[in-house]
Amino acid sequence: MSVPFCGLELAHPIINASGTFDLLAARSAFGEEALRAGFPFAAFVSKTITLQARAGNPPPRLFEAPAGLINSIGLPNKGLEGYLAEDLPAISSVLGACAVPLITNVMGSDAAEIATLLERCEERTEIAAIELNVSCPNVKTGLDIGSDPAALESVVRGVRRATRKPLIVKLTPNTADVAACAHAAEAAGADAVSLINTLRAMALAPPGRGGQGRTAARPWLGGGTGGLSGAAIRPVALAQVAAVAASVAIPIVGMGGVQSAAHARDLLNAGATLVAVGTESFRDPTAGARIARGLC
Amino acid sequence: MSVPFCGLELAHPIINASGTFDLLAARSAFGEEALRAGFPFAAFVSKTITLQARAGNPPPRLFEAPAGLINSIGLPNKGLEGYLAEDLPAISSVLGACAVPLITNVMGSDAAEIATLLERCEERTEIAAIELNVSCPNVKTGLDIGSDPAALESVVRGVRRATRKPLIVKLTPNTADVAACAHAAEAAGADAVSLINTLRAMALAPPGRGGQGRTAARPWLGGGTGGLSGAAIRPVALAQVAAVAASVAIPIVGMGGVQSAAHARDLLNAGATLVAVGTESFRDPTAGARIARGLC
Amino acid sequence: MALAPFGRRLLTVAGIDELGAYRLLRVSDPDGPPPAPGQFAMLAAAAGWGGGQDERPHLPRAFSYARVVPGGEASFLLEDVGPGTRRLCELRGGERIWSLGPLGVGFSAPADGRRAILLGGGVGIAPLAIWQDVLLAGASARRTSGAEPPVILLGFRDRARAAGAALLADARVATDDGSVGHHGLVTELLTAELVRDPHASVYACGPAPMLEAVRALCAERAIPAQLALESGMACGFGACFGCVVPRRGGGYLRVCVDGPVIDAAELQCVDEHAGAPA
Amino acid sequence: MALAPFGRRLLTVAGIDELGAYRLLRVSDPDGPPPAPGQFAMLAAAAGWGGGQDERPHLPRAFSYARVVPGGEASFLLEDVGPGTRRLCELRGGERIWSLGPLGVGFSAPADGRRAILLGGGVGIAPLAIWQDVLLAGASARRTSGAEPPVILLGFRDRARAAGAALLADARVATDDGSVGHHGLVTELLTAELVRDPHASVYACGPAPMLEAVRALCAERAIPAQLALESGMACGFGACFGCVVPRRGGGYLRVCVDGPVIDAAELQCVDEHAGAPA
Ligand SMILES: Cc1cc2nc3c(=O)[nH]c(=O)nc-3n(C[C@H](O)[C@H](O)[C@H](O)COP(=O)(O)OP(=O)(O)OC[C@H]3O[C@@H](n4cnc5c(N)ncnc54)[C@H](O)[C@@H]3O)c2cc1C
Ligand SMILES: Cc1cc2nc3c(=O)[nH]c(=O)nc-3n(C[C@H](O)[C@H](O)[C@H](O)COP(=O)(O)OP(=O)(O)OC[C@H]3O[C@@H](n4cnc5c(N)ncnc54)[C@H](O)[C@@H]3O)c2cc1C
Ligand SMILES: Cc1cc2nc3c(=O)[nH]c(=O)nc-3n(C[C@H](O)[C@H](O)[C@H](O)COP(=O)(O)O)c2cc1C
Ligand SMILES: Cc1cc2nc3c(=O)[nH]c(=O)nc-3n(C[C@H](O)[C@H](O)[C@H](O)COP(=O)(O)O)c2cc1C
Ligand code: FES
Ligand code: FES
Repeated sequence: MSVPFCGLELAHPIINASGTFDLLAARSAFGEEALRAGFPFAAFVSKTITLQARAGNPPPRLFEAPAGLINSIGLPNKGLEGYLAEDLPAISSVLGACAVPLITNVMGSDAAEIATLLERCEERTEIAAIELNVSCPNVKTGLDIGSDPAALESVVRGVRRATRKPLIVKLTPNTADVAACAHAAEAAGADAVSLINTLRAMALAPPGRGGQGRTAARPWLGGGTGGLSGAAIRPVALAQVAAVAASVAIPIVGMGGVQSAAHARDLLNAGATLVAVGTESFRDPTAGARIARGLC
Repeated sequence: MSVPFCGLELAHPIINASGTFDLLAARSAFGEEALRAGFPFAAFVSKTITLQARAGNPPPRLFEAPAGLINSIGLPNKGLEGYLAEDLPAISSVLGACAVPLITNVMGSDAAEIATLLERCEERTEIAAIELNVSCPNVKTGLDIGSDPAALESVVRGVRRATRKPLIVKLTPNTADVAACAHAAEAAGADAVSLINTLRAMALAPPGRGGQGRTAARPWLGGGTGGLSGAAIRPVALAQVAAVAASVAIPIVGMGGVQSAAHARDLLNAGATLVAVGTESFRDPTAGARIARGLC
Repeated sequence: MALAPFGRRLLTVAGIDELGAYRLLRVSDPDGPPPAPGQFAMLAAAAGWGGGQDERPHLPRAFSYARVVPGGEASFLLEDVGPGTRRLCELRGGERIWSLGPLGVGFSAPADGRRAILLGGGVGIAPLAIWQDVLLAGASARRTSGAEPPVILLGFRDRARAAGAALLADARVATDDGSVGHHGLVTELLTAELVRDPHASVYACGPAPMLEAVRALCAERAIPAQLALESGMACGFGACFGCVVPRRGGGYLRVCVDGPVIDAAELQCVDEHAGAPA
Repeated sequence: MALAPFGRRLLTVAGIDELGAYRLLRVSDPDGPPPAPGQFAMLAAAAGWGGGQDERPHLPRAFSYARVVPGGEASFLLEDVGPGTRRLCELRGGERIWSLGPLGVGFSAPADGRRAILLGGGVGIAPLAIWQDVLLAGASARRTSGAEPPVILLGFRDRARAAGAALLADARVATDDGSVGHHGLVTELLTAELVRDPHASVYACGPAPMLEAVRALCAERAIPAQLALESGMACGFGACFGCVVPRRGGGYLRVCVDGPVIDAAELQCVDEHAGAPA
């Protein structure tokens, strides 16, 4: 059941969600041979790459939520040049050996920064497609740049010409009208949209861990707030994917809380072409393969 | 620990979430004496009342989600006049006996309709405060009328004079910037805000129940989409309450997935004055009392 | 009808017995008000309620009282059809269970000297057991030797399920696969009974298609019928408005407070979701 | 270090033993690669993982291999500190458990003929047991009668926890309440040892304040120290970037792939969240 997606031919419809599978760390933990032999995803999506290197947020970065996870990782990465020079060759040597295409996920705080990211990726044949994460907070408003359809359309239009590779816009779910955002991305030339990213969330320090004494409790996460993922958000993901499917003609990568083939099938039935698995890979590193098998 | 709220003095900070406790049905199920003796809430919030009577959505109306519940009830109610004539006297006779104030929740599709609702409530001394549900879908856009700060401000400003009772605006969480919405409500004269309402969500029919055969699966809920509540949304509620607390000075009624005193305390620490319990009352009808006790 | 105490109660499992494909969960409940036949309880295991298939169950589940032993054991007949019933079927004597009940409106006695026909399908036989107990006790108390004992007609999918018939006395059984009793639908037995003597009141609980067939059969013959409906429930006490079925003439009935036993005349037809697991 | 098979494996619980306040969970794992001391596994009960306090646990939990019996039993020392450990402590022989491992980087042998001092606090003694086994086996294999056996210093809060010391041989114990052994901090025993003979390598695992004290003590005296850190983990194999601790000189280390055993010199100080349950 080979799946066409933006000119790529994928072996099955299951890919990973950005930032939830570190191919190089997995290679150290499990060995390259085993990783290649059982590679769980039909395409591999990198974690978000930014122009400058980032260390990420101070710990704690995780809080386990009811049937889910709040993370405040803060997009640690080596920066564009570090990624292209160090990680890309290593990653694509593994992927090449199992014929899995690479999708590089990038984020920038304005159109100029994003254009630079896309241009530099455009030069690299190892990269099959680009996913643009528009959940970057606008420095002025604090809102995600992708949360306003008009602003999103202008950013995507401004950068679209920087690459001829397929451009997937990863929408933010923290918006009043995700269908309008998807429509804006399509109008601006996106080849696909992906959703949902994590829901804005928060946790306070649990009692006894610098938490609730006589004074006001402090946030648990080093980054203050975080994003909710996992099973808990699955019903929201399904609603957003269905709403987007009703408003755009370009393919959709659906994700959010997928744990089983039945959940993936729900997203496919709701209109997705591919389904990405994120948090479930933490519980089961070969979940992607299990889910793909279950779809047959 | 009596709690002042908009001129009312409440016995404790725990109230019910609108639409999650039917006082008259509870009286039939448990008897009036037991209900009065152990009334779980420091104020009682009615389910949403609309100008015209509504039958609500066709079944199924419920789907159990990971650590939560999706509902698509569709706001069944007798309509304003039916409520005022039939339910209000019965409800306030129970509440009067245990000295619990009544907050009536209303919803209208435009300012004129809302103004009528508020004016008619204004006349009734049994009603201590009014909660205005602005999650009503705009007929043109399909979005909640409360999801856009400017639109919300103009609606609330337009109806504010219709009542001198405390006016609580119940915000929609399905928005890019709930803090801006809260600020708009405050600017327009709201005495308090309450949040969060349910997150827009969806479920497809499970396999074997008119579900996934060869054809595309159909939505499970008779209403198509629904709203997610319960533990699953607690981390989102906490983030939204904290964001609102940072942007308004009026009191906040926090809710969303509260199951225990620790969860209520988190919302209070995040800036809420009162905490409402919804879905947890379905699991434990006296959860409100348990939580209030646990706060002492 | 018995009122439920306001608040769920933490009870202890007395034991769990196999009854073919079903389990009979016995819960020690010495202080609970005696339920009326047709009433139900919302049950949840005190520990491990969650984390099953699809991270469920989360809400309590509704079960008809199947039998009550005076002085305090309530039994529930369970069929494992999903994460909630699976968890309850795992419970063992000594474990703890939350119970809210008795809830809802149960059966009411036949009028006009009509004889009672109790018709059950699958796990839907549960409320008929306690109803049979009460009808027989009433008859013997009144010493009305004239009053016929209730007729018990039970339908099952197969032999493993037909073992559930042991819950009632003097049952006539039909199975879909012919492995026990009449090979065919239990409603065929009902038709024969009604033809024999239409001066009857029918009490039915089972899958939606069975209930709909009963409704139609009785409506045709102007025979009173009370249907014990089921429905997905969140609360069981009228709070969520989630458990509705369409009412004849418009609007909806809440199965938990307007039922679960509903006069067939109140329904245009039985909703596809309003029956017991098939 | 041993590589983990790619994929979690469904194993069977061989048994669970009480060890004072702790439980020793024995898992039958005949086919698992033998872990190196200091490596860990991500564990989750196969059934009922969820629905506990706050609707947790949801993610697997990290546990150090405490001991391995060749031919296939791996033991883990558990302290019930929350919903995940509580569920694991409930497991009984024959039940199923998911395991992903062995993961991470373990201890490395002392250099320069230094003697090993193994310092454990609370449930943090677990990885020291397998490390002691390997050090003793190595010494006897090399027949280096000159090499001193590792010094074992263990600190506990109270008597119930001090029972855990039975996991290691020849341990000297300190307790906070003086109920067993030295009345005071285990780091006081360490100081005395280092004063007696500073030609040592220190291996420590325990609560963050203990690890920080060890780090500072050893840094002062230029004694090499390897700290087995802990941290909230979602994945255990480097995927989530959630388990970090600040690295000396900037940036962060992932405890699961850069550790859990980390050279004390890599840390400016031990993060308050990077220790074992106190
Ligand atoms: C008044 C009353 C009395 C009852 N008496 C009995 C009795 O005596 N014995 C007995 O065994 N049963 C009885 N039931 C039925 C019982 O309550 C259900 O079988 C039980 O709730 C199923 O829960 P589950 O988690 O095992 O299965 P579920 O997974 O909840 O499956 C049950 C059905 O619900 C639907 N469903 C599937 N997934 C979901 C979801 N996520 N959310 C909502 N619906 C879903 C499907 O239609 C499925 O067939 C009674 C029900 C009512 C209302
Ligand atoms: C490499 C490694 C090895 C380990 N080895 C062992 C071992 O051998 N034996 C052993 O007993 N333990 C060991 N641990 C610790 C063990 O993993 C934790 O005790 C366990 O994860 C706790 O889970 P819990 O659900 O029981 O408790 P939790 O409730 O998760 O509580 C544990 C701590 O996490 C914090 N916390 C509370 N709530 C949350 C939340 N919702 N989300 C995130 N954090 C929260 C608090 O600080 C709390 O004190 C090890 C940890 C690591 C990383
Ligand atoms: C730990 C973690 C890190 C993530 N990092 C990124 C990231 O770098 N870029 C991105 O676009 N999304 C990131 N996400 C969001 C996921 O790609 C995905 O959109 C979201 O988690 C929903 O899917 P899930 O419920 O299957 O995890 C991250 C999610 C998690 C849990
Ligand atoms: C079954 C159900 C019915 C509801 N009906 C209403 C309603 O009529 N009006 C309203 O403002 N909110 C309604 N809500 C939303 C709740 O008041 C509350 O905002 C939400 O459920 C979050 O709280 P919880 O997680 O504690 O349930 C309803 C929620 C549920 C679950
Ligand atoms: S189950 Fe909630 S109203 Fe009937
Ligand atoms: S636990 Fe996920 S990266 Fe370490």
